[in-house]
Amino acid sequence: MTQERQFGNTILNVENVSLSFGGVKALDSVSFDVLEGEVRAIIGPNGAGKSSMLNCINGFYKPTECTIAFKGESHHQMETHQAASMGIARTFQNIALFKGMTTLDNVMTGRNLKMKKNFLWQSLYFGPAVKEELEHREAAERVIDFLEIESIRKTVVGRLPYGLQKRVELARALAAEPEMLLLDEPMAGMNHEEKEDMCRYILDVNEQFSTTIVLIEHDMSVVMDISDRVVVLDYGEKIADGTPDEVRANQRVVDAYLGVKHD
Amino acid sequence: MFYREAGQFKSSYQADQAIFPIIQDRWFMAIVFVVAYLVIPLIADEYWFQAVLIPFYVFAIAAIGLNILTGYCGQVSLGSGAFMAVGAYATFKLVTGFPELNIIIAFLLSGLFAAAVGMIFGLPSLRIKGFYLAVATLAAQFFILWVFNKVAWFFNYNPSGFITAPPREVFGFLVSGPEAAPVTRYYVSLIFLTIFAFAAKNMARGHLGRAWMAIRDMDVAAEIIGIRPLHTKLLAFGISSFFCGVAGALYIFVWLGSAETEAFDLLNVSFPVLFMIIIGGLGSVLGSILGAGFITILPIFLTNAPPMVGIAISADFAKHLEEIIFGVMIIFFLIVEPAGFNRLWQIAKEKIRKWPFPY
Amino acid sequence: MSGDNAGINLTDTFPKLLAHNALTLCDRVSIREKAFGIWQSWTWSEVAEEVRMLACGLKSLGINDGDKVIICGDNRPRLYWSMTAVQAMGCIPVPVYQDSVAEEMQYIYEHAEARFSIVEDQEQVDKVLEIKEKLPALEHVVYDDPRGLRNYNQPFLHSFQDVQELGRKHNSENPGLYDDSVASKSGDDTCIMLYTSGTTGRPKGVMLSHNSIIITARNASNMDGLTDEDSILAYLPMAWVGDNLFSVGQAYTTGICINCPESSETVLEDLREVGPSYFFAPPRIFENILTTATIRIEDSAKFKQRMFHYFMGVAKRVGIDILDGNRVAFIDRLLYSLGDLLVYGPLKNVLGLSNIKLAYTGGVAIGPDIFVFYRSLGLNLKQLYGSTEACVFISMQRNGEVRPDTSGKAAPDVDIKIADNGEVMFRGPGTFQGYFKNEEATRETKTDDGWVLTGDAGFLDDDNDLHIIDRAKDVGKLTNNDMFAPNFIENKLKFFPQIREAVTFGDGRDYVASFINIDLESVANWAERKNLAYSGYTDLAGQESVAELIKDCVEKVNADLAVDENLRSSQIKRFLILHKELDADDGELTRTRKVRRNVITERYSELINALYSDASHCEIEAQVTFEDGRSGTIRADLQIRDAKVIGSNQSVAAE
Amino acid sequence: MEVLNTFFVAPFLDMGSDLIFLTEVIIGGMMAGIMYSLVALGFVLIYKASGVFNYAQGAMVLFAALTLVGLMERHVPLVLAIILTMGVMIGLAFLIERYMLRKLVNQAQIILFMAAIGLNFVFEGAGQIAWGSNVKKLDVGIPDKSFEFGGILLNSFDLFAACTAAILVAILALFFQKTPTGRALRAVADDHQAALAVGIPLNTIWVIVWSVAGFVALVAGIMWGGKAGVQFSLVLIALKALPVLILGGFESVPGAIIGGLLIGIFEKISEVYWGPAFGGAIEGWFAYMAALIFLMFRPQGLFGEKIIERV
Repeated sequence: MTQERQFGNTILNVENVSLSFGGVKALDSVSFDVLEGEVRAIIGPNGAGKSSMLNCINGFYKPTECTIAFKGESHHQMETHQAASMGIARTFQNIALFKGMTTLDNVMTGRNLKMKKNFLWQSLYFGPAVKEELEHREAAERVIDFLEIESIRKTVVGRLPYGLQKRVELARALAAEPEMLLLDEPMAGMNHEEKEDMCRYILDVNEQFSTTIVLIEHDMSVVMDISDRVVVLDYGEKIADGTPDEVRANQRVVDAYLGVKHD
Repeated sequence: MFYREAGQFKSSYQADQAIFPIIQDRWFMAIVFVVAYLVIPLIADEYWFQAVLIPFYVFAIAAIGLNILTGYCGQVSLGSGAFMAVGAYATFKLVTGFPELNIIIAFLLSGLFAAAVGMIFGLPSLRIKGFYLAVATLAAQFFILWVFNKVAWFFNYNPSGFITAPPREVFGFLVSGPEAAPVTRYYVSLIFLTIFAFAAKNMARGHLGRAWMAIRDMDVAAEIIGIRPLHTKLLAFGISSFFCGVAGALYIFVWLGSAETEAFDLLNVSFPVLFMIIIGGLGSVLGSILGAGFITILPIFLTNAPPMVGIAISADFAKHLEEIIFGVMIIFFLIVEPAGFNRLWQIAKEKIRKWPFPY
Repeated sequence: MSGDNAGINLTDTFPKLLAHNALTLCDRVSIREKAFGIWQSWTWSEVAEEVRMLACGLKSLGINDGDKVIICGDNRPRLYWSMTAVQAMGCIPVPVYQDSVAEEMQYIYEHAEARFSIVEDQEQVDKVLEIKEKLPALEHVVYDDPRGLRNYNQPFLHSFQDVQELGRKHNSENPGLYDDSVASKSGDDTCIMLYTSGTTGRPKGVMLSHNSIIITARNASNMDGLTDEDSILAYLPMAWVGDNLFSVGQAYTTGICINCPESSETVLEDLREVGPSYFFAPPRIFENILTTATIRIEDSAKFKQRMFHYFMGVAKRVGIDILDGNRVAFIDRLLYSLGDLLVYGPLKNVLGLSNIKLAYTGGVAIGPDIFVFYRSLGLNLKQLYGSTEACVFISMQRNGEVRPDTSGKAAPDVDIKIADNGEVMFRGPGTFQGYFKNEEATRETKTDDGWVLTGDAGFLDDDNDLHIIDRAKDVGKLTNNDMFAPNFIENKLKFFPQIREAVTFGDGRDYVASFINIDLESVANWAERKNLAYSGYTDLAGQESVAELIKDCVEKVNADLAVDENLRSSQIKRFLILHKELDADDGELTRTRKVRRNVITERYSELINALYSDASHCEIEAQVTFEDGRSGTIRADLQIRDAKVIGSNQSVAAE
Repeated sequence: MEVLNTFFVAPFLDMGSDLIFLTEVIIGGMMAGIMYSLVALGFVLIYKASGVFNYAQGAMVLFAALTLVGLMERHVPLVLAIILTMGVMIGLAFLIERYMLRKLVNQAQIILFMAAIGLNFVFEGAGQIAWGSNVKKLDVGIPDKSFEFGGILLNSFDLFAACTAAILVAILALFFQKTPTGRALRAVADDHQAALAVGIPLNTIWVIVWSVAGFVALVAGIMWGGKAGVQFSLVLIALKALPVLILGGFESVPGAIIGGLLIGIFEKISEVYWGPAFGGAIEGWFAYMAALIFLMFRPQGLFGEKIIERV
């Protein structure tokens, strides 16, 4: 990040999110905001509630109390597919691809939300259904090209190596043309080279499509490199929020996280 | 071996997404069509039509229907017999209530009834998964058949409890009733199978099929990328039941001629159809058809094989022996190729494409 | 075409040919590129439009008549169009090898005085940016693929689209400009400048005229009966003269359809999809295809192997005769047809060679076994001999006169003669104009009456077929005054699939000795079958049994050499297997994979000394450059082995 | 109104009007229910240990009963016949493990389910070929007499059957909870590695489980066959046990026990009080519908814990 980056308005505002599982508090009044076009990281030790946070944002978990406003629209409880249709896409910590389908089909499934032609047209494979299918194929191919997964286009994803699966998952999320992309440990389990590639793709997505990115990542050097601002969670509470440098200097963070040797 | 794919490149997505992108496959399909539509009618006799081919096609439609639900959408159902019964009884009520109604229209309308019933029984699928759902569909199976058995209105108060196909013509050809020519009935079932198979294939390769497979492979992820689970599953139940309903109508009106609810019970229909899709291959239209052929022909073969080689056995003994062999073959097949005929077909095709190389 | 134009040749430059094709072949496909999952296609009229807009765009950026424009990247339609667009504006395109490192590029940019550069993608842009400060003459850089370049806001960087947009505007403001500019040039003007890497010294810029390429291309197409129904896969570097002749020259003159692969990794797959009818590949590629095919066959079921070998036997016996249209017994013809159904057809299909009407190979000698293999399959593979200075074709084989050991007869309109020192000379329509800014080298190569020295030693046989032995300057003498032709021996070694590269020494020595590079793929496969464990190239190369394997190969070559009176003393007496692969990145090979003898001699002098001593091993430490640009050292202890030499005093059986 | 009255008012009035009869109905239901529990337990055992939804359980009941009767018809004393039958069942468990389960390791559950249906055919066919398909009377020497206890009419055979079943259920439950083998069996379901740590090979565990299931089938066969004769309809017991399974859970031992009792009672009550209103023969589906409706409100079943889905 050599030049000063400019961000838009607040795209996501999370206020007082609390969540508990059977009496155990996973999140306790966490608040933060995400600006349009920024790369926002959520970090914290294991069990800090990071994934839970993402799950609340896209409606998978229903927080006990909260206000989550996306693009100014406030939702207390929403369904995950609503979140998807509002423009939130995500990837998962443990790859959640459709293993029986090809890469292309996975990416196309990412665009399902945009495909409206009903089953009667489809059963004929004629007229508008074909037109729609082909248009979206083209869009899907652009994503495939963007992430350089052409050679595995027609491979069933269950047979792909881990790193590529991660990339296909990103492709599927991107295919939905989201305004905000939630990435849950996109680089977990990757080697150095794969991580570098993934970083490049994430930054490319952010720049090319102006997609806002919220990511969880364990590798601190990656987080410090690519994110604009960082939220630090510990035991479900927010303990710091700011630029990578600010967070690095924060004593509570050092105590809770950086001071503890990980991996 | 026969494939010459070099040079068959695609310069449009339309060509790339064609149902048979390889020329040789198109030729193969053309041959299959010629055989099914022209050669078989010329050479088959009544026994073949009645005992083998018509039930094969009718069950193939039901199997495709169940494969949409179970193979593509991942919802195991043991109630296909009941949905077929809905189609059959609805057709019976329609054609006896409105004698002027074209029987083909009646078949399709009955399919819609079956679809509606299927969707009602698909509602639990939102909350119940896996075998729990499978057992729950047994509720549909038992309940629906019980209703058709109990409520005399459904079989027009016929004292024997049977529903019987009345004679009905389409374009001057008698297609149902005892007088209908086997070859006419053969064509009706074949045409239905052709249309339904293509319709299923088309849905399966479109966004709907992808939504089903997404639900099947990982429902949580599917929901998060915006696929509505209930909507998608209900559509699968509806379309699957539509297929089964029409198949049920053909089962009585084009094949058996008359029947009572027992014809649709677990052992006669639901399990065999499930076998068809498992042995044919889950999530494959072609597999459904191959599986239907196998399961239809296997018992006939087992019945006819011992006398053919000159072994005389009592009918009762033969029946039980048949059961054993059928069971053993099912287990054997599942062990040898759990992914079914479709997989075998794919392997064979791949071998021929790569010939003489192994990979 | 009104009568006013009579007398003016309408097809003597590429921009004119393009205009011509846009009219005559308008809706035929000119070029395809695998992108976004399908083969995107452009018709001739679409290409003409694209070229016009780009040319006008370059004009509005200020390109001037005679400017040199560097073009660098993989085979991409837009880069091909760039060449024609540049020519249309009266300028000269200079294609550069896309894998050149920045320093190599810098030399060419400086030497060509390039003001403009059209490159493929971020990778190439980065290379240009790296050397930009040292290139004051370079004013504008145009890139094709915008991916990753969003934040590159240097004012001199333009996207292809933006330039075409400028061109659209410029074209509507100056409607006649493009056509006038095209009409102002004629066939004698310089068409293109190609830098030949050369095994020694700085690259030289070979200037070729429109006429030389167009006439050579037409001659070749006519001779082989190519038409606008044919297609070719454009996968060899654009900076290589062959690609210019096949993918530009013959495409424009004959209307052959060009197919650009998706990426360099997918070439074989794309070859299979496209199934071209016309194909050029250097021997190495034919070798690789055969090697992988053999490995795959060895992994297949026993009965398939037996069937394969049986029918390959049939093909070997009668295939070539059938191809050449000779009389063949009916039963053999029948067997061959069966073989075609069961083996040859499927094999060609899997390799993507089903539709091949004509294939050429050249550059270096091809192994006779390999050559015969392809021809016996019914593939019309022929050899040619050519050079950049000749627009490729110097000699080529005619149908029906194909032999594995010659390079054929002189190409149409080309004369060949052999100089007194054995060097091959030619004269013809393809003769280059000269080396750019290098009069001296031009004079050394090209005589006043148009004869060009090829630098290769060879001879014409009784049928007037050309045989090439070696680079003229490499041919040396052993101490007993017998001829020593290193490339000739090396090629014989390299015909074995187990040997990837070989360097032989012998000039001024008592005997011949050799360095060997094993072929990792082939030997690794062999090792797997033998259950040999190994950790990488160096380890595998050092194994005892591998040395035995190579020794067998060397001794077979010796037996072969012993047959020939002149070559008997060139048998390899001692050899060693190198611990690393010779690599262009380390400067040991040229970019076209020719051995840089002087570099190797210098770098491995210890090893050479050991070869000519009676040492049984030698320790070596070598610099290597890894793929990511880092460098390190490899230390190894190399075994030196003696190979059996068939005594020179023994008479040969054939005598 | 008429309909509402028939379905929602009259049955309850009937229940209230004769409490003794209601008690008899409930006890009858429990007696049937404990048999369901027994069969359901066989399902649960196999499902937990080998992941097979053993549709053949019903056919195993028929097969065991047929074998027992067949031996007794050949004048083998009862006790010996039971022992021999048990030996046959254990032998079959070996065969099933050796030729089916071992080859289907790691297959999808639906494949295993299909294989079980195939097994069902084999058992049915084999049993009837070996011992004939006519209805056979099974007399194990337990009197089938009715007597009154505290004003409630009871049947001695039913009581005996219920007690035997209850004892067996108790033994199995204890076996599962207390013995190392039982714990190993439970562990198998969750984690094959953990099971190995207990020191019992997986294959042995499968044989044990299928043998126990065979034993359960034998007991169920004796009880049911002794009451209604040994005939083909015994396979339908499997269908009775399925609603129990979805109610109680495929993997829950207490679920199978309580679920069986509940289904038994519920079925009896509905048959007696609602049966006439529906026109009879509702026992084929009523339990299923009831279990289905229950699941709609409590998808995790009787004893399941609420699942937190993780992504």
